[in-house]
Amino acid sequence: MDGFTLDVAHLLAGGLVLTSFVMLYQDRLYALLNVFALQALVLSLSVAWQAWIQGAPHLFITAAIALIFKAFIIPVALHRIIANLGIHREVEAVTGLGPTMLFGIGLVALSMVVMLRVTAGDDPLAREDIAFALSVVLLGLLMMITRSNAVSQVVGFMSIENGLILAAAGAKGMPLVVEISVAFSVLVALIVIGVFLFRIRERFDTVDVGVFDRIQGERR
Amino acid sequence: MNGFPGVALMLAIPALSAAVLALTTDYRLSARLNVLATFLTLLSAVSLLFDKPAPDAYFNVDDLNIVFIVLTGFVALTTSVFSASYIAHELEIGRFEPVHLRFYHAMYQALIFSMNLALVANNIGLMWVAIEMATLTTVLMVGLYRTREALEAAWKYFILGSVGIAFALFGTILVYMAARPVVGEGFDGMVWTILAKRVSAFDPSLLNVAFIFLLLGYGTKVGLAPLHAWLPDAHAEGPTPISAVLSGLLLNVALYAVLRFKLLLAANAGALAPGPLMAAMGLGSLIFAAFMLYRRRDVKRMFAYSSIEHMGIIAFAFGMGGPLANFAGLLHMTMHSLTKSAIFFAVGHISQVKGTQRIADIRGLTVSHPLLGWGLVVGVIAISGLPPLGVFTSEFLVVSSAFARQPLLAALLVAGLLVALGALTLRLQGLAFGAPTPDVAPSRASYAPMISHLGLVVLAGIYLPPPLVAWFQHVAGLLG
Amino acid sequence: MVVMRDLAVQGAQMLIVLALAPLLTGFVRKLKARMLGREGPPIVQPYRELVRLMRKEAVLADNASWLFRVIPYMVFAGTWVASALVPTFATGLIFSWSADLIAVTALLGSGRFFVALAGMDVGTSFGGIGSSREAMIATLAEPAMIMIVFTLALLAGSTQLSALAGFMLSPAVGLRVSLALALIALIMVAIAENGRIPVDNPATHLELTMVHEAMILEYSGRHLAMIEFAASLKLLLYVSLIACVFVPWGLVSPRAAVSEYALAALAYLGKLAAGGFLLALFETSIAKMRVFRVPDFLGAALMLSLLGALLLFVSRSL
Amino acid sequence: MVYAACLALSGMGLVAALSHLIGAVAPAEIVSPLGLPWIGAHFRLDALSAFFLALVSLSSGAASLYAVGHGREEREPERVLPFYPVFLAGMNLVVLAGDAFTFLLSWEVMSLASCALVMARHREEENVYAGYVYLVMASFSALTLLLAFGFMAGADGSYAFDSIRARMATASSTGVVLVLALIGAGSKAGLAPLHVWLPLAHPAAPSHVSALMSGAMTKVAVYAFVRIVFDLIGPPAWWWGAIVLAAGGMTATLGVLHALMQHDLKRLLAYSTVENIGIIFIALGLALAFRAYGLGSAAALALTAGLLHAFNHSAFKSLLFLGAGAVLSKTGARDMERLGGLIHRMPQTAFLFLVGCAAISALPPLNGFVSEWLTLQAILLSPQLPSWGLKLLAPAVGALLALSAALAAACFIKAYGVTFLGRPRTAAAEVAHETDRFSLVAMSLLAATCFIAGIVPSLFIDALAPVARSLVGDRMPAQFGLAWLTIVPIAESRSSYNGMLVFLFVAASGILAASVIHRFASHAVRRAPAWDCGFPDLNPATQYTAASFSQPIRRVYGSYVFRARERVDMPLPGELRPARIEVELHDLAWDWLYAPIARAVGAIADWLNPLQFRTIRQYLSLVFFALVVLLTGLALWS
Repeated sequence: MDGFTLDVAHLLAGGLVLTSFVMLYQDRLYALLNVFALQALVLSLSVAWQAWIQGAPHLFITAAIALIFKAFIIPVALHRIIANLGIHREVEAVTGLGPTMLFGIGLVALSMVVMLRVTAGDDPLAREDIAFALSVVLLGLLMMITRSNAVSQVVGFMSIENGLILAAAGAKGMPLVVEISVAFSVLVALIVIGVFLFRIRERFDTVDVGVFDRIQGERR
Repeated sequence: MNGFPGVALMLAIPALSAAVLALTTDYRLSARLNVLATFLTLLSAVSLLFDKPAPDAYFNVDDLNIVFIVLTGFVALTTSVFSASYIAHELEIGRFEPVHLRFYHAMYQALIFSMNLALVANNIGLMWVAIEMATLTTVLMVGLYRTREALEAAWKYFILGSVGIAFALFGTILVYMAARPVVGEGFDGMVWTILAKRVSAFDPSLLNVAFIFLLLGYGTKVGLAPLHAWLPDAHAEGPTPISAVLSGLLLNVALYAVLRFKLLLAANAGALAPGPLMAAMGLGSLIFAAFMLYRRRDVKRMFAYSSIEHMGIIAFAFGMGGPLANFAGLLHMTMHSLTKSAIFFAVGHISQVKGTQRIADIRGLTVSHPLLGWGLVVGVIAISGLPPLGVFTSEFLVVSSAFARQPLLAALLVAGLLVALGALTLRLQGLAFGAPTPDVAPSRASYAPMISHLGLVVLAGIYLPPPLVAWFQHVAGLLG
Repeated sequence: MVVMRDLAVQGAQMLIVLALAPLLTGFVRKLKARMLGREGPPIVQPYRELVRLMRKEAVLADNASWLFRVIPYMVFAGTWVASALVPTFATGLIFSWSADLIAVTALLGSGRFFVALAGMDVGTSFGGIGSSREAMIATLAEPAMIMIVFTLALLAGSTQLSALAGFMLSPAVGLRVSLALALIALIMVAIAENGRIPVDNPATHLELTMVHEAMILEYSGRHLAMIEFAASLKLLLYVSLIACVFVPWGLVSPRAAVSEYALAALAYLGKLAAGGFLLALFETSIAKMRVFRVPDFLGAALMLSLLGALLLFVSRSL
Repeated sequence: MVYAACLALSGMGLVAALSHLIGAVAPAEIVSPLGLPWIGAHFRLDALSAFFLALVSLSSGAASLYAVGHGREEREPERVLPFYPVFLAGMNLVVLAGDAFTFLLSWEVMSLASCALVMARHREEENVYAGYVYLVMASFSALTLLLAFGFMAGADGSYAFDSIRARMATASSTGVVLVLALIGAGSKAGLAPLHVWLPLAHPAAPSHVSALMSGAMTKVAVYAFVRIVFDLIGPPAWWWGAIVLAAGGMTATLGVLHALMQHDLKRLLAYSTVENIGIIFIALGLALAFRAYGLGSAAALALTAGLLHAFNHSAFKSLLFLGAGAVLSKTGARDMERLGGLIHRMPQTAFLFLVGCAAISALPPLNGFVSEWLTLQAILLSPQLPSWGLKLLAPAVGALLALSAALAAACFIKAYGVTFLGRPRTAAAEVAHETDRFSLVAMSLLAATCFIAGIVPSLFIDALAPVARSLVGDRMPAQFGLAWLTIVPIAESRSSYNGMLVFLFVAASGILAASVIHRFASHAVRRAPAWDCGFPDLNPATQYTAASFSQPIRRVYGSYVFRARERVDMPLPGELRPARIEVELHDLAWDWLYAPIARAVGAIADWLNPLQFRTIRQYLSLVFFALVVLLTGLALWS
C-alpha cells in the first residue's frame, strides 16, 4: 500500500486517540456526549477506510453499525436520560483534570512502548492501529475510574469498545469482527437500558456502609 | 460432523428449549421442561465420551474439555432439579412473580447453551462470544430479585464483567495478530487446534501481551483477586441455583478459557512462562479470600469467598506447573464444582427453611434437619480439603509437589489453607451444632442433587476411574 | 550347697536389719537426749514400743477403707526388702542383682506413695496436710536421689550396689569433686526422706509443721507399729547406704569365711554407731525450718547432685 | 451392637499383629487399586507397624468391651456409634499404610472421626470449642506432615514408602523433614508447646473415646514420628537427638505440672498423657543421638525403652480413663472437688484405678517402672556420646525425667486420694454404686496387662527386638532366657532388674509380717470416729481438697511455670461470710503462642474486610492498576 492510505489510516486512528483525550477533558455531560458521537464518527470512518484498503466488505457493516448505533442512537438516548435525571449541570471529575491528562499521556506512552516494540515484525499500519487502539482502551478505562457519574462511565466504556473495534478492524483479515461488534453493541445497549430502567441515580456506587450491611445478610 | 451429532445436539437442545421456555407460563410444565432439556443435554454430552468428532473450524472435543462438558451437563441437570423445588418455594412466598419464571428458565437454558458453546468452541473468537453471552445471562439472573442489593450486585457484576470481556477481546485480537504472519489471514488464525500446532513459530512478545490481557479479562470472570469484586455479591444476591451454577460451572468455564491460552504459551518456547504470574495471583487470591472468610455474616457470601479461595488454589496449581500440579489443578476444578454446587444446594434449602441467610441466625442444623445439616457438614469438610473427599487428593498433590520445588510458596499455601479451614469450620460449627433455631417454613427440599454430588466427591476421594486419570494426565503433560 | 549358703547369708542380712533398725532409732534418741542434757529413754525403748503397739487392738476410723488396713504391711514389706538389698556387711548377696539402686529408690518411693494415700483415706484435714507436704518434699528429694545415683553409676559404670561398693574399694576411685557433692546431697536427701530435723521433727505431734506424723495420725496398734518399724528400717537403710557407698571398708566379698563375715558385721555395727552419732549431733545442733523453706533446702540438694552428675558426664570424656 | 463387632475386630487385629511380631515373618505388602491412581494404596505390615497394631488393637479392644456396657448410658448414641468404628479403622490404617497418600488419608480420617466424637455432646459450648481447636490443630499437623512427605517424595511424586526410602538414602538436608515431622507428629501427640488442644479435646469425648485418644491415638502419632525419622529418612545428624530430647524433657515436666494443678479428673489424665508423651520422646531422642554416632546397642536400648513406654502408657492410661469414665457415669461429676470416698461405693473400680495409678507413677513391680528404668539406663549410657551438647543435655533431661516421675507420683496420689479416698463431698458421690461388669472386665484386662508387663518385661522386650533391629540395626540382648526372668540391658555387672522377684519378695515378706502379727500379736479391730488430733469435724468440707493438696507444689513451681496468682479473701472477725482463696493459672503455651496467632488472624481479617465495601469505581481502578502494572512490567521486562 502507498503512503497516502497509511497516512489516512494513521490520521483517523490518531483522531480517535485525540477524541478520547478531549472526552477526558470534558466536564459537561452534553459536551461529553457530543464528543463521543464525534469519536464514533471517526471510528466508523476509519473502519470504513480499513474495509476499503483491506478489501474486506464485511467491515463496512461494522462501520455502519458504529455510525448508526453509536454516533446517533446512543447519544440521543443518553441525552434523554440526562434530561430525565436532570443532572446536566454536573461537574464530576473525581481527580483534577490536570493529573488525569498527565496520566492519560503516560498511558498513551506506555501503550506505544508496549505495542510498537512487540509488533516489530508486523506491517506498520497494523502496528499503528493496535497501538492507538490500546491507548484508546486505556484512556476509556481511565475515564471510567476518574468519573463518578453513571452516564460518563457508560461513555467511557463505550470508548473502550471503540478502541477494540479499531483494533479488530486493524487486524488484517480478522474474522468474526461483525459478530463481535454486534455482540458488543448488545452489551452497550443493555448498559444504557439498565441506566434507563433502574434509574441508577448519578452513579453506580451510591453506597453507604448501611447498604452493605443489608447486603451482608440482614435483609429479610 | 461424523457419527452421532453430539455437539450439535448439546448446543441445539438448550437453544430450542430456551425459546420454548420463554413462551411457557405454567410453572410445573416449565420446570419439568427445564429438567428434561438439561437431561437430554447431558445425554448428548455423554455421547461425546464414546465418539469424539474430529475437530473442525468451529468445534473441537479433546481430552481437556470433554470432562468439563460432561461435568457441565451433569451439574446443569442436578441444578435444574434443585431449582425446581427451590423456585416452587420462592413462588409460594412471593419473592418470584410468574412473570419472572419464563425469563428465569429461558435464561437458564441460554446460560447452559453459552457455556457448552464456550467449552466446545474451537475458535477463540467464538469462545469469546460465548463467554460474553454467559456473562449477560448470569447478570440478568443475578438481578432477578429486583431488590436494591440484587441490582447493586448485578451492576457490579455487569460493569466489571464487561470490562473484563473487553480485555479478553483485546487479548484475542492480539493472539490473532500474532498468528497471522504464520498461519496467514482469515479464519485459520483463530482456530485453536491450528494455533496449537503452529504456535511455536509465533512472535512470543506479542503472545505475552496477549496473555496479560486474557488473564486479566477471563481472570475477572474466574474471580482471581484483585479482580474478584463482583463475585461475592453476585453469589449472595442471586437465586441460589444461579449461585450454584456460577461457582460450579461458570468459573470453571472462564478458567478453562485461560487454560486454553496457557496451553498456547506453554507450547511457545520464547514466550515468558505464565506460571509465576498465575501462581502469584492464585496465592494472593487464596490468602486474601481466606482472611475475608472470617468476617462474613451472610452464608452464601461466605461460600462465594471460598470459591475465590479455591480458584486461587487451582490457579496456583497451574502456575506451579509440572505433571503433578497440573493434574491436581484439573482434579481440583472438577471436585470444586461438584462440592461447591452441592453446598449451595444445601444452603439454598437451609436459607429457605430458616428464612434467613445470616449465619448468626442459623444453628443446630444437624439436630433440626439431619440430612441437610450433615450434607452441609460433609460439603464444608470436603471444601476445606479434609479427606476422604476428592478435594483432599488434589490439595495433597499440589502441596506436596509444590514443597519439593518452592518450599516458601508451599508454606504460604499451607498457611492460607489453614486460615481458610479455621474460618470455615468455625462457621460450620455455628451452623450445624448447638441448639437449633426455629424454622419459618417446612422443608420440601429435593435432596437428590446434593447427595449425588457428595457421593461422587467421596468416591473420587478414594478411587479415581482410569479414563479420567488418562485424560487429565495427557492434558497435564500438555500444560507443561 | 553354695546356693544354700548364699541364701543363708541373705537371710542373715534380712534378720540383721530387722533386728538393728529399732536399735539405731533408740540409739539416736538416747544420744540426742544426752546431748540436750536429758536422761533420755533407754536404748531398747523402741522395741518395747513396738511390742506394746502390736499387742494392742487396732482402732480404725469409721470410714477407713480396706486400703487403710493393707497399707502398713505393704509399706513395711517394701522397706524391708529395700533395706535387704543394700549391702550391709557383705556384697554380692544372692538377691542383690534382682534390683539395683534405682529400683531401691523406687521401692522407697512406692512406700511413700502408699503412706500418703493412707493419710488421705480417713478424710481428715491433718492427713491431707501431711500427704500434700510429703508429696511436695518427695518431688524434690527423688530427683536428687536419682542424680546421686547417676553420679555414682557413672563412676562405677554400674547401678548395682555390690558393684558400686566393689568399685569404691578399688584404688580406681581417686578423690573426686563429684563424689563430695554427691555425698553432701545424699545426706541432705537422707535427712529429708527420714523426716529428721531440720526438715521434719519425728518427735512432735500437733505442730502445723509436721509431715510424717500427720499422715499416720489415724493409725494405731499393730498398724502404727508396722509404720514405725518401716520408718526406722528406712533410717537404717540410708545410714547403711551411705556407709556402703562412701566407707565401704570392711565389706566382705561373697563366699568368704564365717570369721570374715563376723568381722564385717562388727565393722558394720561401728559404721552404724558413727552414723547415728553424727545424725544426733547434727539434729541437736540446728533448728527445724519452716515448711516452705524445705524446697530451698532440697532444691540445693538437687542442684548439688545435678552439678556432680554434670561434672562427671563432662569429665568422663576427657 | 456396634461395639461388640469392634471388639471382635480389634481382637483379630491383636492376634494378627502378635503372630506377626512373635513369628518375625517378612513384611507383608498389599497394593490395592484405590487411592492415588498411578500409585495405588499400599498396605504394609512390618515389625514396627505390627507392634503398634498390637498396641492399638489392645486398647481399642478394651475400650470396645467397656463401651458394650457403658454405651447404654449414652444420651445421643447416633452421634457416637457411626464414628467410633471409623475412628478405629483410621488408626489401624495409619499404622498399616505403605505410602504417603494412604497414610495421610487415614491420618485425617482418624482425626476427623475423633473430632466428631469430641463434639458428640455438641450442646455444651466448651465441647464445641474443644472440637474446633482440635480440628484446626489436627489439620495443622496433617498439613505439616504433608509438607514433610512433599519434601521426601520430591517433585515427581514417588509417594510409596519404598521409593521414599530409596530417595532419602542419598538426599541432603533431611533435617527439614525431622523438624516438620517433629512439629506435625508432635502436635498430634501433644508435644509442648503444641499440646494445648489435647487437654481440651480428650476430656470432652465420651470416656471410652477419651481412653482411645489418649491411649492409642497419641501412640499412632508416635508411630508416625518413628516411621518417618527412623525408617524413611537417612542417617540422623547429632543435633536431631538434641532437639527431640529437649522437646521431650520440656513436655514431660510441663505436662505433669499442669496435671497436678487440675481438679477435673479427665483433664488431669489428659495432661498426664502429655507428660508421658514427653518421656517417650526423651527415649526416642536418645535413640536418635546414639544412632547418629553409630552406637547400635545403646540406640536399641533407648528405642526399646521408648516403645515399651508407649505400650505401657497406652495400657494404664486407657485403664485410668475407663475408670474415670465409670466414676463420671455413676456420679455425674468430673470435678474431683465433688467426689470422694468412692472406694466404699465402687470397690472394684477403686482397686483397678489404684493399679493404674501405681503403674503410671512408676512404682515397682508394675510396668511403668520398667520402661522408665530402661530410659534411665539409656541416659546413663550417654557419656559415650562424643558431642558436648548432648553430654550436657542428657543428664539435665535425666533430672527432668526424674522430676516428672516424682511429680507424677504426687499427681496421682492427689487424683486417687481426692476421688476415691476420704469422705464423699456431694450427695451424688454418696449414692454412687459399682459400675457394670463389662466395664469391670475391660478394666481388669488392662490392669492384668500392666501387671504382667511389670513382672515379666523380658517377654515384651524380646518382642520389640525385631523392631529395634529393623530401625537401628541392632537389638538389646535377648532377655527371656535369663535366670529368674531378670532383665539386663547391657551387662549384669552394670545393672539388672527383676520385677517378678521383687514382687514375690515384697508379697512374701508382707504376708509373712501380717500373718506373724495376726498369729502372735492381736488381730482385734475396733471402729471409732476419726481421731484427727482431738478435734474431728464431721463436715466433709473440712477435708483436704484437690486445690489445697497441690497448693505447696504450686507455691514451689507455680509462680514461674504458670504465673499462678492467689487471692485470699479473709473475712474480718465477726463477719459470717466464708473465707475463700482464688487461684488463677495460665497455660503459657496458650498465652504466648496461640492467643497471639489468633489475634493476628483477627486483626488481618479486620484490616482486609473493608475491601468488601468499596465502590464499583474503586474496584475498577483495582483492575486498571493491575493492568497498568503488568503492562509496565512487561515493557520493562522485554
